[in-house]
Amino acid sequence: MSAVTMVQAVARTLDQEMARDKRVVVMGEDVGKRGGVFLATEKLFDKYGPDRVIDSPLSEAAIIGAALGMAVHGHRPVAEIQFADYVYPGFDQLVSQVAKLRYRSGGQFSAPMVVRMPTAGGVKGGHHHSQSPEAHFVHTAGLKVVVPSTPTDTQGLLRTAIRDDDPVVFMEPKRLYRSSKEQLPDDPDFMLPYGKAAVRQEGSDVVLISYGGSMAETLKASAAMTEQGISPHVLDLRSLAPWDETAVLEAVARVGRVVLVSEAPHTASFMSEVSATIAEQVLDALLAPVARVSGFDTPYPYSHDREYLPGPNRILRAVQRVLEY
Amino acid sequence: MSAVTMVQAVARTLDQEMARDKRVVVMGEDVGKRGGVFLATEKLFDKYGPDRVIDSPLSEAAIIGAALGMAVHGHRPVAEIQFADYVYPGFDQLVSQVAKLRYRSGGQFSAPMVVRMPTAGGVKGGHHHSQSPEAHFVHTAGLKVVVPSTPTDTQGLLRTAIRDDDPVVFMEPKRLYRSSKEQLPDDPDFMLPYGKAAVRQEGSDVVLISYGGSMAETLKASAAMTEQGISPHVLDLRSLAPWDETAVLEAVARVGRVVLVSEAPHTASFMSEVSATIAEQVLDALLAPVARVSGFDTPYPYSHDREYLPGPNRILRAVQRVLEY
Amino acid sequence: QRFYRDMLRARIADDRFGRLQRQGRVSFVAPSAGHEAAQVGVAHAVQAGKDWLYPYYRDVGLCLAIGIPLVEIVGQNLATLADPARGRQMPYHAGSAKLNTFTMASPIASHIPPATGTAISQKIDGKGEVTICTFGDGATSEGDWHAGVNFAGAQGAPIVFVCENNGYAISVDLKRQTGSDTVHQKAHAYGMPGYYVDGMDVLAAYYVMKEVVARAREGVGPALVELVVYRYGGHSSADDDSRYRPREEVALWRGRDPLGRFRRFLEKRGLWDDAAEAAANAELEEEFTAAVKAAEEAGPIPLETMFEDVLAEMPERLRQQRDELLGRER
Amino acid sequence: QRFYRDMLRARIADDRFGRLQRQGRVSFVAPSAGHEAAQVGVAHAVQAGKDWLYPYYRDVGLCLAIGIPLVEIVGQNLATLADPARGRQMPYHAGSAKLNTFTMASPIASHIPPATGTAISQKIDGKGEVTICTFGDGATSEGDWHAGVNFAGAQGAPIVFVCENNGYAISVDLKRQTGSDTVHQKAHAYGMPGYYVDGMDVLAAYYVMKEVVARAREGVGPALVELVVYRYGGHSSADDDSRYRPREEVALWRGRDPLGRFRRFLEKRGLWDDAAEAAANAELEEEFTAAVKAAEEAGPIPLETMFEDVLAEMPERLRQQRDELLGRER
Ligand SMILES: Cc1ncc(C[n+]2csc(CCOP(=O)(O)OP(=O)(O)O)c2C)c(N)n1
Ligand SMILES: Cc1ncc(C[n+]2csc(CCOP(=O)(O)OP(=O)(O)O)c2C)c(N)n1
Ligand SMILES: [Mg+2]
Ligand SMILES: [Mg+2]
Repeated sequence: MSAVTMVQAVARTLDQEMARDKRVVVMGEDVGKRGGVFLATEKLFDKYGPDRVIDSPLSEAAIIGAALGMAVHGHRPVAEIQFADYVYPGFDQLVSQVAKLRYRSGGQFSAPMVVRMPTAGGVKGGHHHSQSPEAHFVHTAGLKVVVPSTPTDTQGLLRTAIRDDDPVVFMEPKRLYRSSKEQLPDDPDFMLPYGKAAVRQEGSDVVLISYGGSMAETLKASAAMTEQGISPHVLDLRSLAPWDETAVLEAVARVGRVVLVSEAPHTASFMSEVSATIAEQVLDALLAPVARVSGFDTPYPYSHDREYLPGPNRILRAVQRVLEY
Repeated sequence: MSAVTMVQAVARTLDQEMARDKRVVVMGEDVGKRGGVFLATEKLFDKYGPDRVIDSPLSEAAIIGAALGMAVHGHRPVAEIQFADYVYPGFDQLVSQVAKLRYRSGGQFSAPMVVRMPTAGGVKGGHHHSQSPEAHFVHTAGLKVVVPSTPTDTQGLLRTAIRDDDPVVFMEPKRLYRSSKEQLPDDPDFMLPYGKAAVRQEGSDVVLISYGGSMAETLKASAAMTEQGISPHVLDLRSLAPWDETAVLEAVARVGRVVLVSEAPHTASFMSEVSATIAEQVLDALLAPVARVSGFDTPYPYSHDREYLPGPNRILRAVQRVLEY
Repeated sequence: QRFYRDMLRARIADDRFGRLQRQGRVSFVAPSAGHEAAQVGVAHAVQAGKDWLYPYYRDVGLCLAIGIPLVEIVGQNLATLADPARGRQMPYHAGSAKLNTFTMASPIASHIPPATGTAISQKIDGKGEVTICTFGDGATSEGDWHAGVNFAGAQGAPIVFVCENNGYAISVDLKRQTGSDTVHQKAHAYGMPGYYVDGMDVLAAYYVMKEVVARAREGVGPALVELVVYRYGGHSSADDDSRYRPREEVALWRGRDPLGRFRRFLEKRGLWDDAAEAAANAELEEEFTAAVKAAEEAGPIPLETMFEDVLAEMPERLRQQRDELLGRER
Repeated sequence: QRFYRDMLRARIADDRFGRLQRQGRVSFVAPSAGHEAAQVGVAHAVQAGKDWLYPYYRDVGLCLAIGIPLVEIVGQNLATLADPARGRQMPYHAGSAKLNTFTMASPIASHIPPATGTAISQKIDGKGEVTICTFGDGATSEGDWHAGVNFAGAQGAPIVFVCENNGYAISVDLKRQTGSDTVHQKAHAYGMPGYYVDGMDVLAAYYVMKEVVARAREGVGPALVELVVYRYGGHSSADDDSRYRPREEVALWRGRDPLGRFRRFLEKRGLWDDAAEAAANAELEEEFTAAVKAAEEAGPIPLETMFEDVLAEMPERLRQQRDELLGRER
């Protein structure tokens, strides 16, 4: 098959899984005839009809909650939240119902469901089409959180999520939706495990750790560094709950210098956990303090949203700091 | 006046502020005749009537959202969420509307309001009467977050919050509501600033940092340490956004060993930020890795909820680890 | 008689749990006295084990009447291993996978959207299953309630929403709860029929529910049934209802007691008498005593289970946290 | 003529913003053509500067007609310093403290509970102010919509909820949105009156709104008004409505164009003619061109403002972040 973008990889994987397993249904706002506002569910309505491709009312609580009720009854819903910023009206359903069902029922009930959401910024969407809310999900026991950055990872991880017996929050960086194309594996059962970081570049001077949308800027920065004769070791975490502590701690223990890159607001973010864990676990291996390059502690702005994002220059400056420390 | 408990300090401060400023109104579920399920608004209904003590419908979105609309129109609402666990149905109002109003309007509108909520565990309340959701608020730009641990701090900080022109999430550790009594200052304008930690004990061997409900166990542990000849320096943060980085970094730089105590779930919590910041800012002063004693990464349990909380023994074990490192 | 017996059983359980609470053996109770006719009427209108139930905390009578073993309910309230949910939640949060009864959660109305999802799933499967979802009058104000009921209306899902309207949400009466005089009229907003029923008359509750459930089963779509009841006791063991309810009001409603009314009905027809009453009482009190004994003998919840059932497989981090607590760390 | 002129002004703004968007000078537009009569009718029923408005993104015509300067609207859409909100949001998110118009936010229906709060505040103050809150048909499905409308009903607050029902929420038609055939009937659930109005007839919209606003001002309580309209264009510049709407349907509704209908009405009475039309067109096009010029001359948003207005005082951490970005770190 031809090379596809990330959003096409989503559509293709949904199609393959729906064809494979009748229990898989898609639900959300405009996922039907419209094919989703990003076309992540394009053509599915024509192929599978209104029972399996459900246009929901405009309510994220209805989407996430109903997905849970369908999952409990034997379906495998893949719910779409139109933008990650709009998960909040459904937040109670996600944290109070979905995340806690297995636990509170003593394992009598579980929630095999996926909640997909386009996430992150860089598309001139202002506050409410640009946020990176992953920290809220990672802090919530009972949820798995995945944030791919390539079409192939998107397929491999989405398939794993759809076949998972636990609820998965699947965050798709919208500015990467069409930024690159890849040939997807032919294997109809191609799956990737959670908690395994991808090494995007082998290196020995500094470890760069990122995920999702910020991988784009991180790779730009690492390319620039390589030019300058600096050798970065680049990790793409791919999943945040669980996250690959082993790969991170090994790399940092070996290299001794690390820069964490995420566009989510700096304070109490997922990267705070990574930074804390590194210093708690391999303190003596650190040749310089962990550096975080983050989104700023403001609502996501409309003007200058490119400056808001941690760009290559900010990453390079942080790398300089840890190298010169 | 006689010594009062924390919950009485809340009621008294609300009474004093309502008497002082007609714009101050109280709103929430059962805050009227019932006086609040914890009696934090006792007698206010009889004294100020239904226009200023408003029994809301059973909807946290209505409570938080309506408080915002009243604030914008010139009132100063103090909204009560019956339990912090029930903030989630109003989470969209809090993060999408309240926190972002000043920013998105370019300062044309602001939200002078307080959202009070009994928080944390230890009262046999199970998942939904015990959670510590502060990390969600601290990660949200545009909110101030306060968590007192004594009646006096409660009065001083609540008054500051009520007179503040920005929205404040005021979290009251319910297991401390009646655990101790204090004589409150007579000064009707007694206020405490945010971002100033209280030194609960001066010491030189290890820094213990906590806040809110966990201060109780932290002080037990520090007493036990003192018995054993260990000298702990104990900080009560009191507010989390902003939090007192200066006091924390100074103490850690001086002592070199630190244990962070919070009952919130461990991963991507507020204490992750504190741990990360410490190691990023004063790496070379650390004689041992930062240790975190946290709630576990599970939903808050009903059985064994005392074991779930970071108790004195777990704190002492962590202190041993950092001392022996 | 089955109806009466089930109501008596609920009343006795309510009374006995209250005593256990005052003895400090149960940490919390949500009194259900006054709700029995509604709950038993609903229970007998469903096909237990086939249909799905989304009840709420006050539904002890409903859970018992559809067949959840008393020992499981007692085990849940005492948090022993007799609880199929392994003591994870506070009392009055039952659930049973065996009986398709969704484990309750405390956040009011948060079970409504999931109930709708189950009904949508049932509609797709087309096996003639129905979902019953109960809640109080206060629950109707929550956004999640609206989201769930509206989605059911849009999908024509086979679900019956049942409001046990006791006129209060803790201390807040219906006037301050909503601008509408009744709950059933809210059905109009969702294009579904609403029914207004005396929920302290078990026959009325039963026959209306039977009819409405049958229609849902035929595929007519969802409905909203308002069962007017009253709670005799406080909202919970933590409540003092004298702060907000006049005693005369409570007395007035007690006069309409569903057990008393139905007993008189049965006695008129010679289907019940003092002897039957005494026998039933003795037997049910005995059953409860035995259930408490059995639940306690099942044993306490082991500490390590605190770390289980978060996900199908225990995450590595959580395993480390468990080992640390249990002193197993290497 | 004022009505017609305001409708024409809205139509021209819609057209010109569309062109600016295609030229890449505006990043996003939400077409309002077809909504003019509803928006202008509402605008003229309120006391601008006294009453409070909670509009939604498609209300360009409403914002202009109540008196928000065109240059501010253009400044907001171009994100220049002519925007009183300092370019903080994407286009079509206006607001004005001067005109008591709550700055819009993208999350659908999230402005409903705040609107109710303002109305409750107005009721307490007793100065005869009223709040008007507008939204689309899709918004009625959100939990926040229900929470806000229900609270207003319970409090009898002076607020008029106005639904600009164009039959679609992006691609989702009302059938899939809700089980009710109309929006106004939802008022019944909250104990308030509902009104069903042709929103493409500016006089109908105006007179009904005038009446309803007057009642709210007298203290009769809230109401829900459904103004039936249609959007001619796609949902936004990012939408392709041909995927879900038959062209015939669009053509049919265009036939009921509010401008055409009202123009014929005025012409019959000799209050309007081709000359007046040409003059008005020229003048309004000119006004828009001037507004774009003025908005652009106001200048771009300075980078450092990105860090302002998070709180009244900039937090220390944020100041450090700003200094680092601006290369000011010591
Ligand atoms: C989301 C949420 N908010 C608040 C509460 C606290 N609370 C528990 S029960 C209750 C009242 C419920 O009243 P109603 O729905 O009428 O049921 P009833 O108890 O009268 O049977 C409240 C406010 C809660 N459990 N969940
Ligand atoms: C909470 C939330 N969910 C989803 C969206 C994405 N979205 C933007 S507009 C829209 C449709 C709104 O339809 P309607 O309320 O009928 O207003 P209209 O655009 O038709 O005027 C949707 C789903 C959003 N902005 N907010
Ligand atoms: Mg009730
Ligand atoms: Mg619409």
